[in-house]
Amino acid sequence: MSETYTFTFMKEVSSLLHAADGNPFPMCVQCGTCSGSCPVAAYMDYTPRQIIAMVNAGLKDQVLESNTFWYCASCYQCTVRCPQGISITELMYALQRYSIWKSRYREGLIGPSFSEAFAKTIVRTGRTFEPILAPSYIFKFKLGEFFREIQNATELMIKGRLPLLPPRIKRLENFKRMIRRIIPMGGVE
Amino acid sequence: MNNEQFEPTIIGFTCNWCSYRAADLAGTARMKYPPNIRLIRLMCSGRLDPTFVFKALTGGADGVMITGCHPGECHYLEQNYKALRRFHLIRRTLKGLGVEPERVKLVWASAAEGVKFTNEVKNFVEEIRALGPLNWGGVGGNGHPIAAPITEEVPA
Amino acid sequence: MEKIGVYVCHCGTNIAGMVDVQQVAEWAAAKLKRRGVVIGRDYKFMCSSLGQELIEKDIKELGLTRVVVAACSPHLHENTFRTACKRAGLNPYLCELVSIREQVSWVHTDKDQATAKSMAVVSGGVERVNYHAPLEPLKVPIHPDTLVVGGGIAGIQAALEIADAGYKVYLVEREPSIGGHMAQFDKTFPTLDCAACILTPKMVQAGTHPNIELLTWSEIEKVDGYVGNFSVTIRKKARYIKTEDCTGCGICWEKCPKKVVDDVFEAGMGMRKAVYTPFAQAVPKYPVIDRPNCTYFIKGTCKACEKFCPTNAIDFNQEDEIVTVNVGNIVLATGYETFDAKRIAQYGYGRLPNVVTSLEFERLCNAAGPTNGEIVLKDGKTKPKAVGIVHCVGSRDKNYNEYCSVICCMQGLKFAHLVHERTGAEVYNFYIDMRTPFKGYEEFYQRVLEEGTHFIRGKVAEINDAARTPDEEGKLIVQVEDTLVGVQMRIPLDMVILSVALEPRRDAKETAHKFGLSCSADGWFIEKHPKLDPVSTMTEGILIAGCVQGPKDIPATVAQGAAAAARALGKIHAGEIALEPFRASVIEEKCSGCRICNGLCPFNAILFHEDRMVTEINPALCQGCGTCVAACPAGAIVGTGFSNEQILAQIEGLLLLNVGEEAVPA
Amino acid sequence: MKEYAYFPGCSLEKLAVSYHTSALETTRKLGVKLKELEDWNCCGSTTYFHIDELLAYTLTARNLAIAEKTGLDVVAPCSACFKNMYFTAAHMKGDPDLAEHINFALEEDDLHFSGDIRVRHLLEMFAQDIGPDEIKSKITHPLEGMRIAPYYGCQILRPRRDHEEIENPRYFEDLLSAIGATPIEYSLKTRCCGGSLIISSRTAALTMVRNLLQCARDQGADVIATACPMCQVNLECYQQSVNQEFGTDFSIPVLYFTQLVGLALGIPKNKLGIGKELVSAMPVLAAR
Repeated sequence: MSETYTFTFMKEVSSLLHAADGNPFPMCVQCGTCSGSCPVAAYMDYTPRQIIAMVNAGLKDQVLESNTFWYCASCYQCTVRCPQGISITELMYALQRYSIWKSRYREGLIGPSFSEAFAKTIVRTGRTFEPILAPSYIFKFKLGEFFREIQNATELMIKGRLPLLPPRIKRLENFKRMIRRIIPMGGVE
Repeated sequence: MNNEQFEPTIIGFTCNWCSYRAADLAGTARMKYPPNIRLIRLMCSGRLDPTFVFKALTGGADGVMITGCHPGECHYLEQNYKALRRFHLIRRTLKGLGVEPERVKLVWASAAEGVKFTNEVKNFVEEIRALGPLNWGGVGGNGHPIAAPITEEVPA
Repeated sequence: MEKIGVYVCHCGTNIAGMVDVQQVAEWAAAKLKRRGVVIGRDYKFMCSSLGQELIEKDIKELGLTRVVVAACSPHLHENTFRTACKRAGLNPYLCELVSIREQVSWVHTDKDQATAKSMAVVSGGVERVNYHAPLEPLKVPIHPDTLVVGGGIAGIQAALEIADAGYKVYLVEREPSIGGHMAQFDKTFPTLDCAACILTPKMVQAGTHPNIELLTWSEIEKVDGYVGNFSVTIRKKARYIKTEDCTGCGICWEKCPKKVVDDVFEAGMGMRKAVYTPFAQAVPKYPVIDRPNCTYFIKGTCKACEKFCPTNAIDFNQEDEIVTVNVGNIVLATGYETFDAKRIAQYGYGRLPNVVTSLEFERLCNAAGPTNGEIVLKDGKTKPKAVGIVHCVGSRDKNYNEYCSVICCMQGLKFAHLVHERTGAEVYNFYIDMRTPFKGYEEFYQRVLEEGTHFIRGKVAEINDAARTPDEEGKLIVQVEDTLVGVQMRIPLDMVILSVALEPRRDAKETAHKFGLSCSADGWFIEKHPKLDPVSTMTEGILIAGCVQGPKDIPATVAQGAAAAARALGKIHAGEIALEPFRASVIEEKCSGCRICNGLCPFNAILFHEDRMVTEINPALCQGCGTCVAACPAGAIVGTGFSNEQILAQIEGLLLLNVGEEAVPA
Repeated sequence: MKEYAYFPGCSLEKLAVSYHTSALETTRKLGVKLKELEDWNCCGSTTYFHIDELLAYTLTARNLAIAEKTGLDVVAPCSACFKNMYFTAAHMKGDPDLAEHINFALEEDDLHFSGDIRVRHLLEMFAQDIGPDEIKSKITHPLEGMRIAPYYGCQILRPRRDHEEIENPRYFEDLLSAIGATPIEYSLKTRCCGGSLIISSRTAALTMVRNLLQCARDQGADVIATACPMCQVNLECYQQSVNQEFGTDFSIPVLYFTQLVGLALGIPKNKLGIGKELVSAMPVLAAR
């Protein structure tokens, strides 16, 4: 079945970038520098370049169904090399936000839940509880994954490198009120 | 019209070799700037007699933009430096007369700098808009919107 | 009272689409009647012959004494309308062209405001034209000699055209030989002519032409004067060779013990001696001694060249010589430099030995180059089995140069063909877009496709030597997305050629300043008009040709060289040139002898008569900038074309719409 | 004595505690004072940008505002924290509307950030502010013969574009030379370690760690020096997983550069947190 071009998706995504500098996505000339540079490209459903083309063409469903932007490692290699000055990493973040807000992402992806869990911890305590190894979210998803990491975790615990209680900041009430001034509903809580 | 915005009138003096061509380039490239500025071509910014500036400011202009070649790039070797000196003199005099010296601006723009010219005009219009209509201590001044052509015949 | 005609041009829809031209014309006729306007007309194309006839007819029938045309920039059509006036018997300088296209319709977006501004602009023109005076153009004689700066193919072509027409040319080149970049190339696309075979005959012609004086190993110090009569100071750097005695036999460089890496001609790929000519067919044949590298100049002993020279032509005591030449026209053909590939660190140039630039590869496959044309790896013997050619290195990239370097696609195809033909290696071209627009180019692309070169659409992300698989061991790994399949590829190669961007000369700005020209933001010299006058500049009498104006291939370069020559010849032939008669003069009775103006003129046109205590301006030296006019406290200096009265009137006219009727001066 | 405002970040509390202690020990020895920010909060790492861009900037702006009050340059040892601070400061300076919005939120904690602060990474502080010459002059136990792979990682360099040599920086090498070690040349020194990708795509992340370890070992590295807790954890704690996944036998100690500088300054190993690593550095350090 053939498709037709719609540009609302591109405009919606563009509007999610408040502060990021960089040129508009339609300036992309599809040279592939981003995807040639990306260390994760081989594991993505579509390369970052293809995602830009798909966003520009309005293929919203395919984009949101893909794992590409959840696999971005935030290494910014694409961004600094882009000959058109497009902030590709920021586009990936914008797509993640879009996806979370619309609660539309592919079944089984860990990224969205992790991000939400991580964000909640910060909003509640002002600090994080060792993100990489915190079992709560891993447990929720892949038991196997967790057991694979447990060996590491135990060793780290022995070496005194894992905290037992989550840390908190002192002026937590101010902090929470501060967050409410940005997100009135209290954010992701 | 809601909230009538003050539309300043600005006279721009341009050099035949650089900034006038920058203005031409802005046109050729279809860049956009507000219509508040009206340009006069001189052969060189060095030709700028301070009288011209005072004539413009007393005759209804709210601001004057003087433009010339970048230092070191004057078509007549070094005459833009003389424009620079006169520019400072003009600003001092205006201050003495109780007029905001910021109403006169000096901009260097080469023939290639259509973008710079456009941006400078845009900024200057906003700067003058922020200053409001020129007021010579309550004497004269202008309040006519620029888009209102005179309908009466101009006398001889 | 003057009788003024106002003519407003539609320029098709260019003006009429944003300005109500009819309203402007009618308004001028009705409201500026008492300012002298007797007729206001609008017309589709004022610059057309019918449009011009309209003006001519009105001059004759209505007895117009002044004309105001509101149309495009005076830099485009001022002359057209002046000529029309002249045909109708009106002095051409009584015509004023005001711009409502570049300065109104093209830059504004509100039709009412644009129309109002057009009225103001017309009114400014009307007030100004009242004070115009009839003038005669200034005739300046043209010196018949021409200076050509830069001895590459553009400069050689220009010099030969002018010399063949019978006029003298000084051809200045900073290197020891003429020839430029083209002399470094092996083959030229798309015909694969040997570059030396087609270039050297022209070099020899230029070297032996009775009308061409070659000044190689020389640089421009200073340029004075103006069109028709430039005075140019040239530094002839010391060659330490008596050229009148030297036969170019070559014994000196054979005997010279000092080897130096040749960064210029061999692009760092080969060696030369401290006394050298850059290549065998150098013109002139005389060598130069490279003073910073010469053992004698460093240590005070050696003089091997002097001992063996059969004609005693070595002279260690030579000094730089300063010569001054007078010329009527100057052609600048100073060419380009190549992009420094080290700036893109991820391509590994300088770190990975078999990553070479396009210029280095030209030397590598040149039969007269350091490997005698053998395409081999850095070890000097291994033939590559797989070669990559990377397009757009430093071009089409906002991090480096935004422009397209024009020649790289065709150059990449040429390299692909040469590698294929001489080594049988697999060749990969990595491109963003293939651009093969001129005669025979697309056909060449087809030919290379047929030869089996692989074309990968994707800008190379990085080149490294970190092997991940046994296949990659010891190879250069090019990492790139094949954008046509959407897969990241790693391609193990033996050699990678970087098609580096063409860039302006490092000293382009300095050169431009010396000759009173300007550079674009990229650094290329700006032509008078990008389409219609690509070889002229804003400075009358100074022409540009070749890559100094922007990247281009050899055919376009040669065409520009010839075009610049034609321009110069036209002026030389006319013998004189008409200049704007905008000059300053002193009204002696008004001059108080205060001498304020005396120090202002950079052209020394102002002189003071001590006896009469008055200043005088030499019209032959005056360039018409008007700085002294603006400075004179007594108003004793008048400037034609841009008098105080004219400008003050124009200011009044421009502001007419802003003031009430009562404030309008009578 | 030179003084910096110090933002340790969450990881240095426990997971990278040896980075924290060695940073404090070495700077004290070098005559630089690190003044920890009072009541700092988590900067949100990169993850907060997945939720809300404005809140992500606000979280960092709070720390910046606290730091600004000290009037000192602020230094962050973690590359993600550094990147967030550097760009939040830059964006707030360049975009008054953004600054106004964020400062409105900061009022709740009686804070205000004006944008006038210099943000430095701890590695930049050592390698550029203090400088290799100064450090070299204080070295008592040069790490002679130790072949160290300097690992820059991502966010200390990118996405800054104003940075002259983001593709081939040299200052880490210069620092390692200054402490007497031999920095090795390997082409992946600025490539990504996988970051938090281990959570979303284990295979991709382990491959990236493998490639880095491989490249460093191929060039003969005894130790990998890092300047970021995330990089350290990925390269060290997942070596075992990499070995299981790919059948390799990596056992390369991964130390913080501050630990190495500390050794060269003659600080006892236990004070530098050496011994807390999962891949023991003892075989390499045995002779020292």
